[in-house]
Amino acid sequence: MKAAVVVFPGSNREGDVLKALAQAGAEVQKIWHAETALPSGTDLVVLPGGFSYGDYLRCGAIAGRAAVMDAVRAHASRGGKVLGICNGFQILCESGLLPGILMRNANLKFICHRQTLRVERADTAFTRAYAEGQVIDVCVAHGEGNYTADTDTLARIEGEGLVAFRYCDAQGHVTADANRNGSMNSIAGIYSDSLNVLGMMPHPENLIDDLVGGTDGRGLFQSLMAA
Amino acid sequence: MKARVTVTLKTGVLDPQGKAIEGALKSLGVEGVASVRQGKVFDVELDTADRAKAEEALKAACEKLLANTVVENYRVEIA
Amino acid sequence: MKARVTVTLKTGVLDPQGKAIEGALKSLGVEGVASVRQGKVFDVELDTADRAKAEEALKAACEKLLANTVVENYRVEIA
Amino acid sequence: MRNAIEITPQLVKEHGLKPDEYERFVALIGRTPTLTELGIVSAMWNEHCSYKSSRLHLRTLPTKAPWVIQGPGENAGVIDIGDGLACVFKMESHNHPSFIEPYQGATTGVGGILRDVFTMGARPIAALNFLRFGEPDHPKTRHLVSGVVAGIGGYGNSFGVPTVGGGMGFHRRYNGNILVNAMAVGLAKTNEIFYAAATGVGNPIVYLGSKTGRDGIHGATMASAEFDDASAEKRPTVQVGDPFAEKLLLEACLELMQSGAVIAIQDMGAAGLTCSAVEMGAKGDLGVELDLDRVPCREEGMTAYEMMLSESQERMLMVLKPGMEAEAEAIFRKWGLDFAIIGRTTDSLRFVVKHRGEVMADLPIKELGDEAPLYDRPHRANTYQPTIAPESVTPPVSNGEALLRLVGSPDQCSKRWVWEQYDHLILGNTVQMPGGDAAIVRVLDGPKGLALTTDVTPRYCEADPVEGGKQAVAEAWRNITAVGGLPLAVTDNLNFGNPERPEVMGTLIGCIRGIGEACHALDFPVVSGNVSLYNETNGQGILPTPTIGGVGLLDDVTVHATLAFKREEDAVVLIGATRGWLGQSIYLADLCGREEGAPPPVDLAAEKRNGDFVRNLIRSGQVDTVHDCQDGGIAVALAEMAMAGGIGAMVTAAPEGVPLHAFLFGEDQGRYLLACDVDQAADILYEANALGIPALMLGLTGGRSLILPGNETISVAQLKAAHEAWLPDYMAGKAA
Ligand SMILES: Nc1ncnc2c1ncn2[C@@H]1O[C@H](COP(=O)(O)OP(=O)(O)O)[C@@H](O)[C@H]1O
Ligand SMILES: [Mg+2]
Repeated sequence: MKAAVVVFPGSNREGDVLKALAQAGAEVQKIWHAETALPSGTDLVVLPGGFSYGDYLRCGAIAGRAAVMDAVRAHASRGGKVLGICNGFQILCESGLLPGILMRNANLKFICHRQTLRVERADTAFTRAYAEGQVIDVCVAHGEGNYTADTDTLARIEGEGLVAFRYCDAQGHVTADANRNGSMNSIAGIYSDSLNVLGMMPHPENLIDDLVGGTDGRGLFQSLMAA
Repeated sequence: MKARVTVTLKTGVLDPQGKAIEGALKSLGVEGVASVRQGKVFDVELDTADRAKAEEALKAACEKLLANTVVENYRVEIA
Repeated sequence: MKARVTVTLKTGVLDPQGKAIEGALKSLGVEGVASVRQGKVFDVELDTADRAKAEEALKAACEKLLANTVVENYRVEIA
Repeated sequence: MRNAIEITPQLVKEHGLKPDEYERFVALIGRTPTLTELGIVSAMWNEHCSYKSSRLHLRTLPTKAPWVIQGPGENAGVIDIGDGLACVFKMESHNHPSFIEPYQGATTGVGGILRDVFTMGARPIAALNFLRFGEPDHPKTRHLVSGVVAGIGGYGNSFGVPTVGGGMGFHRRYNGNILVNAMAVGLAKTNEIFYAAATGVGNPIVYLGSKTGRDGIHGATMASAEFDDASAEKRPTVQVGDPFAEKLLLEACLELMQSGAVIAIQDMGAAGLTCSAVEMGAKGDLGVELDLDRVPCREEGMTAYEMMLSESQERMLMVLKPGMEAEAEAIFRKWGLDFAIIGRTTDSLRFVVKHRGEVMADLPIKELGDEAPLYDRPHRANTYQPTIAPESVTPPVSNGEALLRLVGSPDQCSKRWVWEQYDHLILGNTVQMPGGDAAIVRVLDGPKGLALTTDVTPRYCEADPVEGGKQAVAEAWRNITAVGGLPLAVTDNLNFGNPERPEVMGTLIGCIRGIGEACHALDFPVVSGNVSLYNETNGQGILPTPTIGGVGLLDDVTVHATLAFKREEDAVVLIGATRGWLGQSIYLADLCGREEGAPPPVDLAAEKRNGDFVRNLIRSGQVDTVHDCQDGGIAVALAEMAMAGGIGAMVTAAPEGVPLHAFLFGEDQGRYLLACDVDQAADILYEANALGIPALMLGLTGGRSLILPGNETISVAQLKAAHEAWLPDYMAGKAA
């Protein structure tokens, strides 16, 4: 699988996701935000975590309008896979590739901690290596992860089963305590209508190593390889 | 030419910052505040004297970047 | 009673956000913008009818929380 | 040269120069200085840049070892960690600015130290910080805590470096002067380290990074001035940090260094353009000529004086190889940063500053540094406090209750509220996150790892500066050892009051002596550091706080120890001698309200012997559970191990001749708690005995409670609740 990781000024987790992709066996390539085309044969585009453009104005707002995003849009509309993690999720929302917006965390603070997620469906290109309802351990590191959408949008996302992950406790219960950033319906990640675009706040790429917290994050990248 | 753009959350969109500020003000003993909603202002310097051009530029700026029209409204005032 | 508080950076204080926005507008092809400085607005609902009380409350809110008077100025308008 | 403004004694005073210092300068240049020159010398000769009160004494610190590549004198210290890799690190304070504007003060502090590290060619891989605030119920404290913590996170998180450790405490002596010490650690190739010394006459001097504004003018002077109630007036000097610009600057600088265009590089820190330009020239025995008309400015009509003293952040100065300007400029433009050739090196050994076609300054460049005042200030050894006999300290009604109060106290409680605001997981190499003895960060893809810590016990330093200085170093060394690291070198950040007061100066000298003795005995040289004096408000100085930042090496990062109990039925073994030392202990201070007595003495030979023994046990795979004993002694250490592992323990042993509460809460130095299986423990006790190392089997792990001698039972859940509650509750506004 050929993966292209887009680097914006202020991206800072591109190295982490490159590592995770390479570990899963992907052929990886970095591309600069000013590019207008993706490398030919790109299967997966990754928008990594970080603070693109300092997260100034709104998280992901400026990056969401970068030159390369037209190419990413085209890729997505061709059914190509796109993964946005953390700042990447914010960029996907700002660029209109995913609905809704990520607001300040409920406590208005940046929070970094380990977090358990419930895998809502295991039949997509991103999650087939997991089981439906499986509880996975990931890490969270954001100040604006509070997923918000208007009632209709939310109803549609839920109705069409486009929720990818929810914050839950260790037993898989979706509780208020487990939803530390205050996201609507405890949403941690969502898919596009045709399930080829995934945006998520937590960082599976930081849980790929027994020495550093565990390997629950690997499944996502292995799923993409199998695709 | 100077202008001010004001971007505010659409009514109905919840505003965690505003909520937190309400709480903080109460705990700071500031009385009488019922609700707070936070928005942004942009003070813009334009290097054109042409009002129409300016308005056009500012509208473009808002639509393309300054406001997320999914959840935000904007207002432009030219000094 | 409704009021609007506007908080802006003191002149001379660096505004990284404004700088980033200027750059973005240029690359988005928005012409004629020379400079941008970003500030905050707070739309406040007060549960008092007494103007003097309201002003006092708002001033307190600004000094204690809404504005960082080290680097920011604030302005209060009561509707 | 024109003297647009008359240099009055008042003006000299406002620049923080003493009359004799001004005379010295006039004599040096043989005429009345211009205002710009006065500004330049006030920046170069203030405490922060010239170290005029401390230089003499800092010279006594051990700074050498076979693995030291660069000691004090550059932007950061450099040590060799093998495989062609170097670890580059330094700690620096931003105390005064953080008190005036906590968020921006902290961000710019972190930004400054990160810059010091990547200026040397190293990519930052970890950040730490050491914080001290006033008493919790002081009206300012909450605001300062929330601003400083948000600021440290706000900068490091965006820049993209994990903040993996630090320290935080409260004491009334910091009510008017908080401490914000930031440490950064980076990695470089040993053969690709960059220095500040310029070489070659006529080479271009290049300005890189953000534009220059009026930020922080007199910041350096402010950082060396004692506070009074009018300090609020100093506010307009507040600098604003831009982590986004710094991230771009990092990438652009490292890319430029790879291109081979860089001869010398110096970040613009305190007193920006002045210090950096003078340092580059003076260190390279060259003159420097600057043309300020070329300096990228953010504001209209900036004067030469303002440009020379501006402390706008995220700026660098470089000397480039002639002919490579275009290539260098292309790299900086790509990252959207300013690039301007603003001067050149000369053979005149003069520092010449031109603006609008006029010479605004023309000074002898080396003398600006070398001839800076150097003081051997009068000092008084402080009166030592008597040793307090354990028997003379009233025991608590209940040791369990006492322990519960200690683990839930402002200083001992969990600092999760703080480090959850720091991205401590980015880069995917954080093997031991905040909450352990030392943080562990894997080096690249391994197998090596670095152990990092910041430590000092100010109340010890106050009571006995020499022992306190020794203890700070010993504790850092011990924390690194407790995770299995081999301690290699330290950076120190000496925070003190007004050195013009003999008792403060005496304390500073005592601490430096103690640090020197310990670093020497433990083979733990000082490779970088920073001094912050005049931490004093209305005559009230802070507790002497010589913060020690320690760096250690793990050859195989997978072989390390953590403090959490891991198994039931493990034997709990105490290494090191226990006399039940309660003088200056947390027990005495927090529970008896007595900050009294001599602090625990540090036996450096025993420290080394005990530590080397424990480290070998970890490295040979015999133990994976270790915690050192410090504040609150054995009892608090046990509680921390139990809370981290969610497993209790039963302590049966209570040695003869030491009162139980002194045994539990005494703060004797050089001690560790280990947990391992019982057979293993027997061997360890035997080995220790053979080596003459005090070792004692305390009891067994297991259950959900901590059971102290005399069958006092306290549940781990209860301990955890108290431990986790205090800080969030306090920050949420509940009374302290
Ligand atoms: N307490 C100290 N111990 C050892 N070295 C020190 C100490 N204080 C300052 N130094 C060294 O003196 C040099 C100048 O310090 P400083 O002015 O803080 O550096 P910078 O100008 O990069 O901020 C640095 O190399 C620093 O390591
Ligand atoms: Mg420096």
